[in-house]
Amino acid sequence: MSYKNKIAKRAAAEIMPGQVINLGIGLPTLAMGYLPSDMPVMIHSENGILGMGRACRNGTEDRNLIDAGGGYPEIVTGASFFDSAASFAIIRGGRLDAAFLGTLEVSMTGDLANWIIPGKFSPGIGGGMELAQKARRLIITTTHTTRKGEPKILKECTLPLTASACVDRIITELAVMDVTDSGLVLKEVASESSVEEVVRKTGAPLMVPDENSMPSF
Amino acid sequence: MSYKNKIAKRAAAEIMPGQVINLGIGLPTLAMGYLPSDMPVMIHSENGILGMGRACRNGTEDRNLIDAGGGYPEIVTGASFFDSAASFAIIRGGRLDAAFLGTLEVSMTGDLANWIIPGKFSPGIGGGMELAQKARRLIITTTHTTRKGEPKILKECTLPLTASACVDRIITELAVMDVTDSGLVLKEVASESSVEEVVRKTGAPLMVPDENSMPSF
Amino acid sequence: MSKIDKTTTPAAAAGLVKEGSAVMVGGFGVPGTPFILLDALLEQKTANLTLIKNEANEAGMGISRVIEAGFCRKLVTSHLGLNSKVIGMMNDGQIEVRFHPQGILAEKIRAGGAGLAGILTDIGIDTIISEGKTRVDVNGVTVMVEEALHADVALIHAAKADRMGNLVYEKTARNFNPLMATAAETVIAEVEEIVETGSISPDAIHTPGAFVDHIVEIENLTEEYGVLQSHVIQE
Amino acid sequence: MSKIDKTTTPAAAAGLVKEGSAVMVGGFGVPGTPFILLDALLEQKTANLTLIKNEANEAGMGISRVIEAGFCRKLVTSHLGLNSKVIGMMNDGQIEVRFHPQGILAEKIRAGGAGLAGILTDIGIDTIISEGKTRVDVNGVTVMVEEALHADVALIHAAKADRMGNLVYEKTARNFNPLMATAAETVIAEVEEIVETGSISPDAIHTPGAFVDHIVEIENLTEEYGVLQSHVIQE
Repeated sequence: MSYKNKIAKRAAAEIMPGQVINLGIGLPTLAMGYLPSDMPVMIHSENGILGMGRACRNGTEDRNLIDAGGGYPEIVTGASFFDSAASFAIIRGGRLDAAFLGTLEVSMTGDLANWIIPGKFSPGIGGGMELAQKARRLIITTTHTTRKGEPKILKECTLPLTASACVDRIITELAVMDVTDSGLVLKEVASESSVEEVVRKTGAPLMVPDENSMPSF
Repeated sequence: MSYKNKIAKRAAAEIMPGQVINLGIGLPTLAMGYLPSDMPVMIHSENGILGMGRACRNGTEDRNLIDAGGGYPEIVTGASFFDSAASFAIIRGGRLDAAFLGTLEVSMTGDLANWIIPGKFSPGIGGGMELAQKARRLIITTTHTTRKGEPKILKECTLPLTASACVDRIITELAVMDVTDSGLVLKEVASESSVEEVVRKTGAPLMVPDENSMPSF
Repeated sequence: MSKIDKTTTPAAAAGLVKEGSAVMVGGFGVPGTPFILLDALLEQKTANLTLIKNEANEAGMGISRVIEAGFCRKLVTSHLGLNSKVIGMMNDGQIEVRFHPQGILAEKIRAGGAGLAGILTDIGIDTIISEGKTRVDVNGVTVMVEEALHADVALIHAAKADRMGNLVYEKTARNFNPLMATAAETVIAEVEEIVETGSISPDAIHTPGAFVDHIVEIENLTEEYGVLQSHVIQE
Repeated sequence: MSKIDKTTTPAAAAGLVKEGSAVMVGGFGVPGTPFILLDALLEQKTANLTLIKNEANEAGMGISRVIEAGFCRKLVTSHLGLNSKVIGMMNDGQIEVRFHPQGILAEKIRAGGAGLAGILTDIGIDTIISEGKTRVDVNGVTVMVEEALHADVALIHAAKADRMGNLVYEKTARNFNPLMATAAETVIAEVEEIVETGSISPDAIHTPGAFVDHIVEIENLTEEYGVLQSHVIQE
């Protein structure tokens, strides 16, 4: 299983029946594949869908029906379409049980930096700030380190923030960690990894409740 | 013809083909009767109608279709229904070519006072303030004087304002007057009245362009 | 997906309104007023309510009955022109009434639902309703802060729902209902008809189900829902 | 009533955009982007435009063509993630770009259309986008003023119109279109089908005709409106 699939599968396990969820850009296609097909969950897409389904099978695309990343999804029974103001009213109004976002950096206090690298990467803001600030539960799905092997999970973000103190949980290919009032807590370790590796590759103090009974995924 | 019908008939003559109009409370039923039935005009009602028609014939009422005063109207071909936010977006967004309102007092500078008599009459605000402030053209339809014979058109309003400097035209059973930068100007006199009577019953200086060629209605 | 089913009873729904709750109630006149939910609310005698509604219906109807019974402490509304009973109670100090311009009331509710702190407007700026309101300069124009409104519970009325809570309103019964559906912690919709999920076109849904927590099917439309003879033109 | 007929040609419609105009353009990706109107706009070579759109389409498509041709001075948008061409022009200083959070951009446009001066929000308050924004205290919480947006012209796309300008959108082609339909001095809608006035249910109309000034019927849906093969999953 690729690291992307590993993350997507673990992310999918966060979703509970009856919830309203936004999967961010990129993750939807992969994560949807790991949801039980009969699970009653409503996937929200910023461009005006509640009840998005899996990616279309090749040849069944509808030119009027895309997701927020430009892909062509199916919709589920009971889906609805609405305008961009209503779509973000769902987000800012607190009707999203959880949102998933990728990131460049995330801090031990739950600060998120995922939208700009000044002078290098500035594609804009999109829906990320609103998802980060207003989803009832924000789950970050990311590789544990950068391509250069440097930690993405830091004491403090070095890049301009998307939102402060917004992250609830971080899911990487190596671990599941929670941001708590007392600090960053290790919750699960990938079966391919170890507590030692996770701690070594995390750029912030990581609390390890009980190394011997650490759940794996 | 009753004074109410006289005012309604003259008010209807203000309405041009293709316009979007709000007729206020009370006036609609009467004024609609004086519009050519084939005139292409869209009547707006605050409770969420664009394309309101005449009052229903007895027995054809629809329990889900009322006007802002509680009466049962018809709708015209091309009508639409919408929520209260959209309805007032039409008003505040400047999409009303004209609105008609009754009043308690109106000043020579176009101030309007029609919503409260402190300690005596305070039924609330309704849609009046927004209509007064934001219609592209505001036409006041009112009796020229109070029941006691006192002028309603004053140098300054004595009652709390609905909106300041908002009135464009005043139509009474006696006269048509415009609020202009140089003052209140008499435009038309009722065939049953005279310039002298209008001036006498108006509580503010009234400019009379040419008494001998004054149009009547 | 068909497993989501939000249907409940009027009594269970009304039970979610607690003493002291702020309750938004849909409707503009008779159309869109949730009479069955209001009956259930009245029956459970929940007191000290703040009610938020365009008007107070007419005497003896809808929220006027709740107010007349003494269960409403404060009313946030636009006008009471057709309810001299409630105007009398206001004048006698039996209830506190806060008036807003109708479209500003709508926007304050919508702002609450859209997760905004408020809106900026010049409506009423030259009038006594501007007293006490914060003023802000926007591009050289002075405007006022109108704070967002929220409620504990919204009681609304729709023509049709599916089991997932997707709603469709009919004609002028729409009014404040879709706005209130977004602005309360718990949203309860009474509906004239429940249809199977999937039978309403996704483009024709007025309120997405994500906003709606509970649905109550109206068993029979009582007399209150009918044409008000006092407003019918006698020919 | 059937006498109201707002139909016009793409060229006549585009002619309403003048040098230096602020132009809102509907669409989120391909769905809802008014390609035919943009073709007409590009053809008349109107310069110095301020364009307001969720994104800049992808390189070689929609408003990207107008920007690439050098006719856009300033772009007000949410993100350009799929358009490295326009990002390059921004980085080279060839166009000025102003980014807003997507839902705040939507609300700013809606506020303009609703005759509000702005909205109050905490979105981005702990970030660099808060720099220079007016702060206001609402019930002890600090929020920011986001000013309403207006445009001279809105170019939008709908699935269906009647001759009076009542519009219906389809699926995710709705997006910013109904908001922009309210926020410009002149609103031009290109539509895939014109139907006789009265044939759309008054409850199913998404944008009432009062907001729409001109309608252009699309004679044939060009390739740009189709499925983008680069986004199709290759199985």
